[in-house]
Amino acid sequence: MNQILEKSIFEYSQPGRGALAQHPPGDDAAVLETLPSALRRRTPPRLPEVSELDAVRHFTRLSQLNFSIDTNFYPLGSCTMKYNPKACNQYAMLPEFLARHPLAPDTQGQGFLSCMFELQEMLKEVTGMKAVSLNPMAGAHGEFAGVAMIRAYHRARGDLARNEIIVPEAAHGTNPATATMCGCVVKEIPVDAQGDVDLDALAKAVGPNTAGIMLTNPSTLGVFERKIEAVAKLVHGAGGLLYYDGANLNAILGKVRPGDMGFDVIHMNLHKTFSTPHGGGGPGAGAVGVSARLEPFLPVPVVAREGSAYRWLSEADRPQSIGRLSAFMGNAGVLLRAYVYMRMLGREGMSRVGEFATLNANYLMARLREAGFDLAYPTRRASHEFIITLKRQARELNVTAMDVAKRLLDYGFHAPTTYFPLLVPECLLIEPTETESRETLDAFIEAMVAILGEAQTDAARLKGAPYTLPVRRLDDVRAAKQLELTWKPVNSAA
Amino acid sequence: MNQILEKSIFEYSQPGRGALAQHPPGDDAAVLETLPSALRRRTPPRLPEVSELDAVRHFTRLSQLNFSIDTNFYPLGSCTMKYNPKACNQYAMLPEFLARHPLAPDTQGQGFLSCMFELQEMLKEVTGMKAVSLNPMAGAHGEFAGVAMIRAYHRARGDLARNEIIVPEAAHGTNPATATMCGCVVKEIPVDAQGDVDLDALAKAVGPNTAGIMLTNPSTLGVFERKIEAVAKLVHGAGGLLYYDGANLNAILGKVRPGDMGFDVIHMNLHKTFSTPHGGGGPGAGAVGVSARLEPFLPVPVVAREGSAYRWLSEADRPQSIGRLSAFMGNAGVLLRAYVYMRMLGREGMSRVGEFATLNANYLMARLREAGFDLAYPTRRASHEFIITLKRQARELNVTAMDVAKRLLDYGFHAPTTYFPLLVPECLLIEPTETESRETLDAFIEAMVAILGEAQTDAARLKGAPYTLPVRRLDDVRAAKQLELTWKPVNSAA
Amino acid sequence: MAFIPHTAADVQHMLQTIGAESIDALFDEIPQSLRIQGLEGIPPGLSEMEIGRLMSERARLDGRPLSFLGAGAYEHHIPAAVWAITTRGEFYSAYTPYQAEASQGTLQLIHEYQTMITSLTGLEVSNASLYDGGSAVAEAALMAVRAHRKSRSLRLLIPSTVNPSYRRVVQSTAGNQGVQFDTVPYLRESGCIDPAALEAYSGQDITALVIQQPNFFGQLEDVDRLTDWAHAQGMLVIAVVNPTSLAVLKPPGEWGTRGADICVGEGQPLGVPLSSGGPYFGFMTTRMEYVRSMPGRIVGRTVDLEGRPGYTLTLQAREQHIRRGKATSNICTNQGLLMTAATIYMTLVGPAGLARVAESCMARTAELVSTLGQIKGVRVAFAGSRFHEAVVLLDRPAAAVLRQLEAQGILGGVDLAADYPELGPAVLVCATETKTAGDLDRYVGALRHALEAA
Amino acid sequence: MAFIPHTAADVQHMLQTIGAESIDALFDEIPQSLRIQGLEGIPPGLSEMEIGRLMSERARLDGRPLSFLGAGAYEHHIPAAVWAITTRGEFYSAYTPYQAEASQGTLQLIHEYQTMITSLTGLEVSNASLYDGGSAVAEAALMAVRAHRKSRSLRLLIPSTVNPSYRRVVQSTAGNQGVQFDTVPYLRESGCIDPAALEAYSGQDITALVIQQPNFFGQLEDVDRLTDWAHAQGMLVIAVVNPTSLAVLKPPGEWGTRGADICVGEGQPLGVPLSSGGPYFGFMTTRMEYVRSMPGRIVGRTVDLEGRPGYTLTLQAREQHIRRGKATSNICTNQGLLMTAATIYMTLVGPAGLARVAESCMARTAELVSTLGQIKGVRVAFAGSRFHEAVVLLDRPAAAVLRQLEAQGILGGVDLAADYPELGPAVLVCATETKTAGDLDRYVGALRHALEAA
Ligand SMILES: Cc1ncc(COP(=O)(O)O)c(C=O)c1O
Ligand SMILES: Cc1ncc(COP(=O)(O)O)c(C=O)c1O
Repeated sequence: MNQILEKSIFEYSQPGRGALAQHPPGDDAAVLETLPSALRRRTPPRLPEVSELDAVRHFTRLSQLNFSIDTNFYPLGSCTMKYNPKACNQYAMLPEFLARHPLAPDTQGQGFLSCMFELQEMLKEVTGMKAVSLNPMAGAHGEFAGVAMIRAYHRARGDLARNEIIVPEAAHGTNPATATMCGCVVKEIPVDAQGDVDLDALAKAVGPNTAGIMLTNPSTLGVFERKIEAVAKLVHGAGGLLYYDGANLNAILGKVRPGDMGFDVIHMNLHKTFSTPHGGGGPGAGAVGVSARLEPFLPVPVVAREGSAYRWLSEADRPQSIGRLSAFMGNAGVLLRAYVYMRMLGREGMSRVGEFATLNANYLMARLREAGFDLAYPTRRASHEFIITLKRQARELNVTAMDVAKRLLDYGFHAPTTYFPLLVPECLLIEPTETESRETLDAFIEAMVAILGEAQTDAARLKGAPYTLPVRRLDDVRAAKQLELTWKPVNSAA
Repeated sequence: MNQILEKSIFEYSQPGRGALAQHPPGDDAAVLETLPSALRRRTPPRLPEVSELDAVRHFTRLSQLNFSIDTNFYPLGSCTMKYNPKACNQYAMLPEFLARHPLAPDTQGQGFLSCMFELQEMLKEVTGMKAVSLNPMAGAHGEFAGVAMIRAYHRARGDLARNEIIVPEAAHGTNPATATMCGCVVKEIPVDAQGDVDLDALAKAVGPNTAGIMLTNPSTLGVFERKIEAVAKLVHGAGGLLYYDGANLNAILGKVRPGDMGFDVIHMNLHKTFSTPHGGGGPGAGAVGVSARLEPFLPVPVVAREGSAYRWLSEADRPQSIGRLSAFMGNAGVLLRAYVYMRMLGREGMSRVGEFATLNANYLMARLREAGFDLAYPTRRASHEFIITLKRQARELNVTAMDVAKRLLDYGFHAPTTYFPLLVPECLLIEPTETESRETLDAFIEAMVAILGEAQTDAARLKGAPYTLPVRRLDDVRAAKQLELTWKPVNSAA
Repeated sequence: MAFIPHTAADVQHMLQTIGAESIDALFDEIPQSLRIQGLEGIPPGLSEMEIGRLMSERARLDGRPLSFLGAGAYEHHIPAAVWAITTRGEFYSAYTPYQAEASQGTLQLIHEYQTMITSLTGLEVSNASLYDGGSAVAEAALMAVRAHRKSRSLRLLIPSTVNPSYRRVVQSTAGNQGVQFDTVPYLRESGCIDPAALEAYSGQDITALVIQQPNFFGQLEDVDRLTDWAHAQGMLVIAVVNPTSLAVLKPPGEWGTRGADICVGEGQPLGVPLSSGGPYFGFMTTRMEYVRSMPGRIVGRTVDLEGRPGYTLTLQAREQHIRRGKATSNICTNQGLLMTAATIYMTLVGPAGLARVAESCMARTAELVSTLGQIKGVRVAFAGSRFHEAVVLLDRPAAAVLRQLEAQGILGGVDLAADYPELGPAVLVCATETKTAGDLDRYVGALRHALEAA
Repeated sequence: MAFIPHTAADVQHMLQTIGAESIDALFDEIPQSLRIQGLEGIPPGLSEMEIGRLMSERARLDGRPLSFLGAGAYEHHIPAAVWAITTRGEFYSAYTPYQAEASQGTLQLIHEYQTMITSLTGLEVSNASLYDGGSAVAEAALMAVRAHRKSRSLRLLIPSTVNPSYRRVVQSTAGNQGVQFDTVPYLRESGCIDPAALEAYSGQDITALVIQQPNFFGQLEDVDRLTDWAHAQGMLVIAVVNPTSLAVLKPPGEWGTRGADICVGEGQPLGVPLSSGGPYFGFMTTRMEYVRSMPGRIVGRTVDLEGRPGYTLTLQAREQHIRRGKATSNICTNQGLLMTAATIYMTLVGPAGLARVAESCMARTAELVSTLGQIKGVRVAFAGSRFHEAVVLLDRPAAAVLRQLEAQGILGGVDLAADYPELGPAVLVCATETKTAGDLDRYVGALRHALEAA
């Protein structure tokens, strides 16, 4: 990683400079005279005025300031930071795919549509659901679709009171946020000491207002929810539906399916389980799958095969649909990447994902426990991830999970997820994924051991970390207090 | 730039590991039984056995250990390290161009051939030559073609004694090396204090054995050879031909042409003047241009237009050709990049190249002189490059050109060319190119000034440079004495 | 095994370390009854070579027609450098920059993006992207409800000149929270919001007025007057804009006396390929006073332990991972990579280049529309200024005509029959800077032929 | 100005600093009579958008035929990662690694390449690439002359089973130094070097014997016997090999009792696209004893001031920039980027993958040849083992048949009429791992049809 800070692109800018090869030919300025002057822009926007070389150099240098899968191990729990095959990118970016307009007729897109149809079919198979819509553009978007379908289902049955969504306290923030966004009321329930849902609490929580429950299994605690059948029975018995947050699907791919566990609706994070890249924040794709009773409510469009031809189904074909969640069809390019990935894995490869993700996590867990780290759920198997808690170190050595995370960066490893799930104090949620080799895991373990040693002998070293990155630890409090959200010509920082 | 060393790819390797998606499907091992056992390989080659992720991560990290145009200013004299437009790469790598087999019929390549034909035409225009062959694959390869044509020309005229090639002592190493490779004898002649060829020495050197002279103009001294017309007269008068080393064509693009100066044959470095990338060592393209009398000798193939169709001319069409210098047609992909670049520049853009390359060099020269650096040719204009000599600093401060070069790396700038041309002691040959902005030049000047200050106050600082790169100064002597030319399982280094 | 590095020896060693007999044993907490033995419905794996060939064949099926489609997604030139850099592994394969020190590249880039997009829209603060243009309008509606403390109506005005797809997305999204949308009709002559219809809402408690500029028909609304009217009524103004057009059109921050309050739009025109509809990105900017109501991530500049400048995610207390059920939105993963491409695009074209793009689009569309208007059986629907789209009316059902053009490799426009039946046979056409005079001729010729032939 | 960043203010300031009136004044040392005023013959500049469209149109003209061409350039699957990484700016836009400390990425990669290619060929040392396979054979010939101190003949034996293009390159290159090449004929039955013809050279002073394996016809030479014979005669042995084949064929370092002395070949099959003939790269390996006679760059491992390992160019005293007229070659710029691609390719396929590729090529060719041989009017030219090419003889002029296939989008092979007229109508065909059963069927069907039709 580059360690030299890069100045702002605006500091390269000079009035009148520009990458002229990027301008369209000719001069059409006269056309502006057709605009009433009240509608015209008076001062040009502050976009950089730089040469193409300056732009390329600036953004190339910026890129080097990042950790990424392509350069670093990234054991970020709940995020499934596995290798993103280059082939997925290359074949999703074939010129014809890139050039296709979203409103081009289906006849001018049979190649693309056939991929989408087959992707729907494959997603049904791996999840055990009956129908799939590829429309949602991220996990949270899929959650929204799912809860909206649950509501639509109850509404269609005249069951209008059901507006409560139950979530375990370990749930990801998007779960309660989604429930609210769908106009529901969130009810949190606790988990027991083993990480399983507290069935008594659940039994008390369900009732005539229950719209449904949102669960991920394995849960965000890194363990498989063993009482899932009982949970399903309780919720269904109370008239609610079960929502499956697919963020952790990687753990069970080919081993067990949400549909078989009794879930009614599920979203998948294709940018996790199916290896599309995270792109420094996105895009993702949050396809949703449903049981038969929810199929009519799926968001449009959905691809159908009719004979040997494929076509989009729209609101006209699906009058009960919750509607449209994106202007067009969702993140097509992401879906193509997932399609390529799934086809390359095939049926055997798909099952191996769950197996080796689980093997890596359990190996890492065993080795870290042996090295003196405390596990949050020491009696449980790890799923594809597990939690260590630094509560003891925090108390005894005054070293926090954040300190360990920052120090790991100096060792060339991205930090695990910190402080999530919220209910485990000083936690690190560690997910190695199946694409990492034993040697990489061993090197990570070595670093963790070294850091534990430092914590014992020189805790200040950790507090000051990182040391070898482009910047030392950043002042988040100042960032939120003195808001500098855009670049200003006069350098206002210290 | 990354500062953490990367282990060898062989250290990632484990028997039985592999990137299986890259294997062809099926199992054809049975076919090996058709091979006599004496012809079969017994032990597999030592290629790495790694996962795709390990490979991607390793080579991505390695790349980050490099300086490059895309990340650093690179004022490497004689090398014309200008911006390589991304468009050239993108459009040279269109799938159809990449997939085209070199022996595909001309009818399956009219698109490609039309580009090559137009490239030939454009190169004729910018150089003032009468015909062009795109065949040679680098500058030195073009030189070989040029000298071979000179020899073939004399031979065709029965002028068999002409086997001497004259080169000025400032010439690039490839010039004398080429002459030797063509079976010629090299005669070096001096340049005068102003950097021009010593005409008296030349007059003495030419004679009945003179095959020709190799010159670059502007010369490798960074100045325009002012007596070029007299040189041409002398050499032609003696029955010799003039060879133009096109490495410095960037300096005069659109201002003056080798053909008009009296040169009979010329190579162009498309990887310099026409901005194809250097690729960490290559590939290049060394197209040759000739006057009418040498046209019959051009290396094949050459593209011809016949009506609206294009076709390759081969030995059959060109019986006097010096023949074939590459298995197929040369570095087609590099030529496509040059074609795209030249079409984007167009006629106006082409002339601006010489102008702004010269402006940048003269600006840098003026500022560095002002800052206390000694110029090798203080009375001369810079061409697109110029030389400073650190002879004085070497004497007074015991600081060498190499020390300054290495220290510049710490400031984030690639070093200028050092110790070339050999006749200027402790020299730095500096070529900024036209694509760098004034701000970049100013930052370089600042660094040079700072380094001069360090040289005066703390010369040891320079001797120890670089400090901020992945390695400190490397031991070249040891490298040549204890040859470690391949990776060995047991770590044999200190 | 594809994408799995484990050798048999690795597996042995790891199982031993764990103390498990087999990999299967690691799944022993899963009720046996739920376990499956395989995924027979998934086809066998393909090598990269095979999938490459398959995808190339499928891509070829889709062809490369000459397209005059717009309606929210626009064909523009994309500099080669944009995706050459965007797909660098360090951008492409990085996660959300939660570990700021290890993500300065992405964070600084987002900060630069925020600077560019706020300047382009004339507002003060920006987030780091939303899913797309449609969902951005929906988020803006919800944000307006949160931000407008005085309005309790949960009612917004959304004219029919707003992209019908966006209106659908807004309905399916914000509708769940009980937000209501009143559709304001347009004037048949101008294709712009009917001021009289708007006047009917005077004095009512309405949270916000949505204004799309250029509107769905490509026509230019009288944004100053509309904005001032809405503000006078105590409504917020949500601007929905095309970013390319802002190189030449007045930015929402300057609409009327006070400027629009929230600005959103589809970022696709800024260097993002059409790609059948996504991934694109939604942008959103607003006034500083509403920053805490804004959904999505925001990057701030700060300093490190040694006082050096650096960048970090800030104001995270608005977001789901902190605020959970009370967050401004549930958005988590956004469209970062597309925002990255857009930032590089805006840098490469610069202010002058973006203006050239806008002018060229306007000019090509003006040329196309004026020539089409001369064909017998074709009429231009609306008078007034437009940007780079226009509605043309045909003398027979549009679908059949479009099919005829398609047979000649031309996508002649978007059929408005379903969304605007009142117009009769109507097609929305668009010509951007990518269209040459020859392209326009080809279209005009083919349309003339189609209308004469039948 | 495209690719020039200077603003008018910059130019002013810079001229002032220089003390020149105008840019033109900077050219005042050039004789006025030589100056030109412009380049009218060059067309006006195009924007990137325009050149992109032009190139796409031209590329489409070239089509994507189904190809069975080989003859020195082979269609193979190239993993997507190869060029995704090779075109990273840090590799793509770097210069030759003369400043070692700023080039550790390229240098280490070359060192890894040297390790791979020496192991593949079974020899000890490698350079960092030559221009292509043809020029590598020429360099090997010149190197043999330098390295073989005892031989003064300047004569080499180069069988007619060596690629005719290579033989031409060798002639045009080494011929200038007076090196002579005697062509050794092949046997009509086996398509391999005629041992009897070779025997005629027994006892003569000959510098080296060149052996291509698999030979130009795809047939496998008896390399052990040939090598031992040449060594017994005091000749050096220059091996010319296909790198893919070395996954399954005996490496030159193990030929005969002592092994070949110099090994060269075309690196294109290792991840380099066909691209109309280049850029490819030539590889060369040899014994340690000859390393100082080897042309081209070489990377060595060393240590830095602090004792850390690092890489640097070494043995530069062989090269033109140091040794000038006495250098081992004039080569300077080589084919570094292609060597980079090949290194990544070899890493991704690994030893097992490369063997799979080789086996698949052999199997597909065997299938093709056996089916073609059943067509009436087609005969397989040679018996014996082969790798992934074969000569088939037709019952009528090949050119016309190939044209018929071309009309159906099939490139049916390389016509040998010009180079091997003695064979009669003959075509060299090749099927690599990229060919499916369906592809082979298509070819066979089309050829059958062509031969029956006429
Ligand atoms: C458990 C869980 N649920 C939901 C999400 C939300 O998914 P997305 O970020 O794609 O919206 C995440 C992602 O971080 C997650 O880890
Ligand atoms: C003056 C001069 N001549 C010739 C050459 C040789 O060109 P190439 O490296 O392309 O063989 C160079 C390149 O460095 C050069 O600078």
